[in-house]
Amino acid sequence: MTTTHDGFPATRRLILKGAGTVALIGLGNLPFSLVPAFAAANDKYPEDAFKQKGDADAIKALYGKTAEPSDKVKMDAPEIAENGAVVPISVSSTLDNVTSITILVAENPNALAASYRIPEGTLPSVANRLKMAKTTNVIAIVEAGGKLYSTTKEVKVTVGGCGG
Amino acid sequence: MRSAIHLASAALALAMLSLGAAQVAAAADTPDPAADAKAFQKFFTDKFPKVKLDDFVNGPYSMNEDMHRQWEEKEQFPPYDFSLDLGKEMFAKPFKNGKSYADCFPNQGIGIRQNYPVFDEKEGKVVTLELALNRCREANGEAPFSYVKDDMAALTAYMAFTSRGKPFDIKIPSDPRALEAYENGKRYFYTRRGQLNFSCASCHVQNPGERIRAEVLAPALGILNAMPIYRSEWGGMGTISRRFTTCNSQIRGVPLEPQSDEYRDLEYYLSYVSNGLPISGPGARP
Amino acid sequence: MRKSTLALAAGLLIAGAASALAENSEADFKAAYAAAEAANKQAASLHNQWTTTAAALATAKKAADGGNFDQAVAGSKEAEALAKASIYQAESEKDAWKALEIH
Amino acid sequence: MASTIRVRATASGEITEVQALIQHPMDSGYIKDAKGDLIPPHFIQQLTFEHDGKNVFLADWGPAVSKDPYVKFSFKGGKKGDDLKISWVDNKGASDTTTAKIG
Repeated sequence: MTTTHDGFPATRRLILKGAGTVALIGLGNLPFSLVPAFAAANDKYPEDAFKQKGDADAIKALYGKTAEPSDKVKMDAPEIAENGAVVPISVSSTLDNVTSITILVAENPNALAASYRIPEGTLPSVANRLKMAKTTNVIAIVEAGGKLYSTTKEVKVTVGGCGG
Repeated sequence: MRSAIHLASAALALAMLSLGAAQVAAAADTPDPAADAKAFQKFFTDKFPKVKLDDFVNGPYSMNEDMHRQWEEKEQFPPYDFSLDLGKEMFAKPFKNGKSYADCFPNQGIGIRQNYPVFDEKEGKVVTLELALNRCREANGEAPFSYVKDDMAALTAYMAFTSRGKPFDIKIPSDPRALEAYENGKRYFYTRRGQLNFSCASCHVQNPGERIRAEVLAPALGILNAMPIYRSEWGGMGTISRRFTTCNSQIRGVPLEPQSDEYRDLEYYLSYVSNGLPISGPGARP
Repeated sequence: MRKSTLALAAGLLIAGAASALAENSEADFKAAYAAAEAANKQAASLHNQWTTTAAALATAKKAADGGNFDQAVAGSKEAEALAKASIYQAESEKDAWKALEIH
Repeated sequence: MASTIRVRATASGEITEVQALIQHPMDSGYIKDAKGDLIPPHFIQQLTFEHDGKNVFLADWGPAVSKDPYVKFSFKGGKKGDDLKISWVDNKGASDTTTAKIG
């Protein structure tokens, strides 16, 4: 499941930053056929996973397996959240065949915050804003080729997002 | 901890009550707003040599890099967008009598926010934009809005938006009452109040860029240019009135009524000393 | 932390007043409460009330409603001390504010 | 009433970048109202983006997504002028749908 095109990761990252046409031509050469077809459109809401307390249980409920750390999962999150109610977090990956991206906040009342299905043709990159109850680890999971990869970053929270 | 220190000093001051009134030499200096504004702006540019004058309107975001990045991310699709759209809609919608907000303001109300507050020489008082909006409503048979809630924030958000980039241009006419209002506003700004014994200046002049408990304090210079604001802490929009009243209660003082003379004068002073800095509202704040 | 400093400040202010070890009656509470309210009213006329004064008054009232007049009197005295401190603050700031002004 | 959904979708070459902001309280169920009662959880559970009859993005959200939620992603195959259909449904069964043009 490793990258077969040397230029691929760099190229994709450039695109995400809104770079120019050179990069676009590069992407045009991608072998789309490698990406498995997107599952049914009527995906069920993973209620059970959102009810789990800790991050490990939530990952298990959602995927039924565990993740291994990978430097091919990139997460951008602030060092200190200006306010726990609105913490901007973005996740992207240089892995191929990404089918989902999930973000967990370890010590929130329920760790699972958001999970995104990435169909064929959608880039493995997402940005969102999450609530954090307190200083804790944020875990990003990328599902690629049926395996789970993760990265973790601690975000300091001085004003909790769960207060009044 | 900080509050404890201030409290102790308040108590100490009280203990000295019997020693007689404070003997601050009342220097009979004549008010000079233009010199005040110059000194005020110089104070901040000296204190933060890396921050450009116009950037002070971005409040705490101008002082801290990590926060600046979070702000940039938020500005991509700012949380005040809904309020701004609502304000635009409200502003365009005629009252029951067929008139509209545009009829109450110069230039139909577009691109004029930087001129408020104005000193009304007929009334002999300061008139803020929020006050003018409610007077407009009442003159046209509509009930006034709450000064601290969403409708007023939406309207002022839209009006600020039409003035973005225009420098504050507050005038003090040669009317002794105008000068008095300005001086009263200045006194309010520097007067310690509340159980914490803080003045507006304690936080926003002496400690901008510092964290108090968790928040990074905004500099007083340019603080009103960004109003109204979507505050993450509030989970919503707030007007200048909301900003003033919450500041007062945070220092454990009982807030005054929104648009009371003191607050109007305070807004007059604080806007005047930011003359020349661009309107950046509506803004987003932590 | 806050509570203890508040008590300290209040303690400083009440210093001198005889500490009431004896049991307080409803009449004692009413007198103490009225004194606190009067001081708070004066603070209001100076546009300088403290939120903590109102909170102390409310606590005192609640204690009195529950028949705990010792606590009610103590609460009223704390409220009065806070109100008096806010009055003092307003009066001393009439001139003291100038020290902070940027020139 | 205006839509609860704001969308900006911009095609640049093969890539369409989509940003959406939705007006929704996203109550977590852990916050108390002014009276001290817990506000029951109320949050968007699923958000979908459909282009050319296909889902291009599907979000499963819990109550830890911020109030007035925001999301950004990019997909391939969109062209200027194409429709992008956005829908959400929350835990109380409320929903909203809008269609935006890719710009």
